[in-house]
Amino acid sequence: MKHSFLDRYSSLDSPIHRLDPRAKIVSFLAALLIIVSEPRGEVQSFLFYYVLIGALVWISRIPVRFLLKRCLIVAPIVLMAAGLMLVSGSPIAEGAIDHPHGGRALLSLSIALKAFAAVILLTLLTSTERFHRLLEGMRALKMPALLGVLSAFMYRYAFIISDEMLRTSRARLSRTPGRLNISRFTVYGHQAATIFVRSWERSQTVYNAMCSRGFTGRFPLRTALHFRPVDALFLISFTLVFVAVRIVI
Amino acid sequence: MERAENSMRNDPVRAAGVTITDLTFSYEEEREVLCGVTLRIEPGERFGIIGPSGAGKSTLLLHLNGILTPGRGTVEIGGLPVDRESIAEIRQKVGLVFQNPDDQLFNLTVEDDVAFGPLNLELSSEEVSACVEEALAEMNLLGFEELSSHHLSYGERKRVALATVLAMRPEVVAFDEPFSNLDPAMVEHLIDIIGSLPATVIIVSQSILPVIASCDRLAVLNRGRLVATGSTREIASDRALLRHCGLDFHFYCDVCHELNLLQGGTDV
Amino acid sequence: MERAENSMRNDPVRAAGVTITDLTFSYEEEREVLCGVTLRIEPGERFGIIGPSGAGKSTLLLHLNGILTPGRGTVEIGGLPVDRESIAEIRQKVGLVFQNPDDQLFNLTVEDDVAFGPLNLELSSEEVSACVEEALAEMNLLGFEELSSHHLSYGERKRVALATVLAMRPEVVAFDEPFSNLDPAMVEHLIDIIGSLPATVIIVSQSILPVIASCDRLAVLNRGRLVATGSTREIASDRALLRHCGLDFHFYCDVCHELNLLQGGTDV
Amino acid sequence: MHIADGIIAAEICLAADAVSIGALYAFGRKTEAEDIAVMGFMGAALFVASLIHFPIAGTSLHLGLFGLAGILLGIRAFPVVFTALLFQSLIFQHGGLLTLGLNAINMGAGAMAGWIVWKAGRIPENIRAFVAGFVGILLPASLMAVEFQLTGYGRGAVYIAYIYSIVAVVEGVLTLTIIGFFRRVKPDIIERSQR
Ligand SMILES: Nc1ncnc2c1ncn2[C@@H]1O[C@H](COP(=O)(O)OP(=O)(O)OP(=O)(O)O)[C@@H](O)[C@H]1O
Ligand SMILES: Nc1ncnc2c1ncn2[C@@H]1O[C@H](COP(=O)(O)OP(=O)(O)OP(=O)(O)O)[C@@H](O)[C@H]1O
Ligand SMILES: [Mg+2]
Ligand SMILES: [Mg+2]
Repeated sequence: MKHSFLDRYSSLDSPIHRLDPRAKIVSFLAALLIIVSEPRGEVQSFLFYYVLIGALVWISRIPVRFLLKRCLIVAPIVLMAAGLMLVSGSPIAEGAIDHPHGGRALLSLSIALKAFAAVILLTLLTSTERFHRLLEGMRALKMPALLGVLSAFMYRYAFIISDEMLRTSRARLSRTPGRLNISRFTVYGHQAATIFVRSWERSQTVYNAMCSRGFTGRFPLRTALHFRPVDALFLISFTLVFVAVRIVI
Repeated sequence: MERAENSMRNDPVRAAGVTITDLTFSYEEEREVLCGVTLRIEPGERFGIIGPSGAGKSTLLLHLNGILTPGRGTVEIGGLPVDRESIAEIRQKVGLVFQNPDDQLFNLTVEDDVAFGPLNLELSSEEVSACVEEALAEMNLLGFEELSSHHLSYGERKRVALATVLAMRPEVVAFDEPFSNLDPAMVEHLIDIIGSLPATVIIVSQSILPVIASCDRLAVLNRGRLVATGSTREIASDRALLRHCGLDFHFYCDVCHELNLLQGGTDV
Repeated sequence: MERAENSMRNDPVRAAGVTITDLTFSYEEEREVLCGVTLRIEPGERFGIIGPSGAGKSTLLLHLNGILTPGRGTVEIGGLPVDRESIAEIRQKVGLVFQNPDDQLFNLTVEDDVAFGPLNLELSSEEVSACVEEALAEMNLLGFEELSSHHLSYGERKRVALATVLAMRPEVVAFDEPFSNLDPAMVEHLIDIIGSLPATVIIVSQSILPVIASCDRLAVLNRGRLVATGSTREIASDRALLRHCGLDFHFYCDVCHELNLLQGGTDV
Repeated sequence: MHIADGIIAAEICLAADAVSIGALYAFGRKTEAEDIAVMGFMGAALFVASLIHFPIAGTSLHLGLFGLAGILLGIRAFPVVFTALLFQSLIFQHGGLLTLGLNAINMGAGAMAGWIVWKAGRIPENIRAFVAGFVGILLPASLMAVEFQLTGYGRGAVYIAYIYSIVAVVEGVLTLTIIGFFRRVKPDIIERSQR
């Protein structure tokens, strides 16, 4: 795993990138909530939502291809849900009973639209901000402290594990001419366990190394967050537009 | 450590040559890590590649058994080009000892790890045991069979890593920094082993003295380019070249001289 | 690489002594890895611990800042015993450079990694930048700031690991195999740096020549026991002792001699 | 396994969020500094495991390791699962942000079940490890099926659980191997977990 894989486009520069992470977190979360709480079977308003999100994408200069790839990740579960709805769904939970014919089709469509809109919003959030600044923003927004520290560790340890995976597979490949004999599949188990144990050990030594460099439980940040009027303006106007669409349409 | 008659050493020499032509590679788009490396290593030769840290030495080695794919250029082992089709045969021919032993060990015990390669070669179980025991003995590791590599010191793991590759009896053995983290006695022993392997040996290292002691020819890699190739004598005495590449080792000699004086100039 | 005036070097010497008393430790019940090690290192001294692979050198170092807890015996840093209560203070005083750089690096970019320690010391952001830049310059790493430490060559990672500890300006710096995987120019430079650190320096290594060049006193560790302590001259010229512990480095000297002859015996 | 935003009714999601944030505070309160490293590691392991997909029965399934998390961390597995999910939803769009609480409850339940199985004395360690891994993934899948039904997806959802029982076997074996490896290489980890 490349480190750039996680926040690959966070080093681009755009008005969105320059916003304070707190402004982005709150406004994107609000938009997410508004979109997801759209009644089932409602599809017209999504035209507007997608236009709004599209504008954001355009301003942020995040490549569309990249966003589409991210949508592919959730595609299986979304398609499964949409498919289930089409085949065996019953609109018991909410409205949409007034679509007797297109009912189920509209229901599936609205589920897919919601899910993909949510994915694009979240991807935008994470690819327009460096990950540790995002965490800092969440902490400033009173996210439980444990969550912040855990995330920071997790982020680092994830590299350690994937590093270990890359190395052991190189080693296995180098000494495996041809395909691994099926009767020796336990090798995979041992390899997995080795990766686990070794990255466990490495995570412990890394933690020790951190302690020996004065770590006390809080990750230091080099540049402090700075909430400007522009951020407030973005937060308010962005949220209002979404609320307006939700109410009016 | 001395073992007089040794089957690996008495094998007929099965060594393959290595030809690298115009090899170019970059991990990321901007930075070329290897630029147009062309090199010919004869069968049975002991060939050293020296270069400063970050020169691209490890990257070059990873091309020898197709773990990395060249951006441009080709690598041939014994006339066989390294590519998708030939990969199985290539990996049988080429044994790679990684720079970091932890990259190499992934089985439960030392014995499993050493046996992993030979088992993949579909040898009979006696042959496998023989290979394993021989490799362990070579590396002075008898008695470690049942230990887990997680419980060994770094230098011990390094020796296990060497054993895992020797046990496969490859035609080309490529060592990445074999001498680091070993004690002097082990370094000397390893130089002996390298001298007697019935294979082509490629050594990549920054520990210049042991490389000089073990190689017939040297190449100097600097920032991804081959800046010189020649006999060990030629390269080792070209002090200007070495200094230019940050490889000037004369300072080690100074330390030795000083000590020899201390001892009243003992015989050399 | 030469930097004339350098704030780290001009700091007043803040160095603490180290006292190890009857240190005994074992990872598993049966095998004692350290047996009754007693050692006193003076403030500001450059102290080398040499020993063959598996002697227990790394294990010893891990006791210096409380990563391992002694089975028996005590460790004191500047008079302060290493235990649960004092651990935070100890860790500020003692900087440990691990044998394997991968044990040490965990931030995404080289700069973040080096800045981590100074930031934890709650220095102002200018001071942090100054520390970081200085440490990177020392290790010849300028230009690497934005790279990911996972994408560097082993020697480069090693240098980053060294820089992370140097940036913290500890009172005791303990290096585990600092010279391995570095090119000769870097080794020479590191010896210079070690010579000018305003701290007590402990070096654990099997690369005997650089240790000799950088230490005032040496101790020899063999199978967990301290078999000798003395001035560098004394230990380095006791060939019988060194040979007994697998540390006889004269073979390096032979290589040098041979080369010097080749060059027509250049000046030393 | 990871439910995306917009699939389950918003009310259910919000209720689950409230519950799981409460649980986060309750279970996470007593963590000590040293535990954090282990928890962070386990979270990273969950996170990486969920990236290892393998195709079965037309969909692509992935590992969970929830049983293992339960074995090694006990009750503290919940904050870890929660954080790992937050991560996945933010970085890989695996699951969603509003469904975070729901997903955390599902998978946290798996971890708890694994822990309970592991604690059941007398039974040989290998069997306990296998079963812990097995229920660790099957329980979340079953809970997910129930939630789908509640939202009105009909009976089709039950098949989710069937499909996941295949993964559950793989998980069981993997958990068993890792625990066996630990027993051999780092027994202190296992001893710690049995306290
Ligand atoms: N985690 C561990 N569990 C059990 N035994 C260990 C562990 N780590 C090291 N050992 C054993 O302790 C002994 C000393 O190990 P240590 O790493 O201190 O050696 P070292 O002197 O640093 O050697 P090297 O120069 O090879 O790094 C070795 O025999 C090793 O097998
Ligand atoms: N995975 C990677 N991604 C990006 N760049 C890399 C990666 N691995 C190495 N590099 C870069 O490629 C260059 C060559 O690396 P390589 O590991 O081949 O050097 P080396 O000669 O083996 O050095 P050393 O002696 O320090 O091991 C270095 O500048 C390094 O920063
Ligand atoms: Mg290298
Ligand atoms: Mg060591």
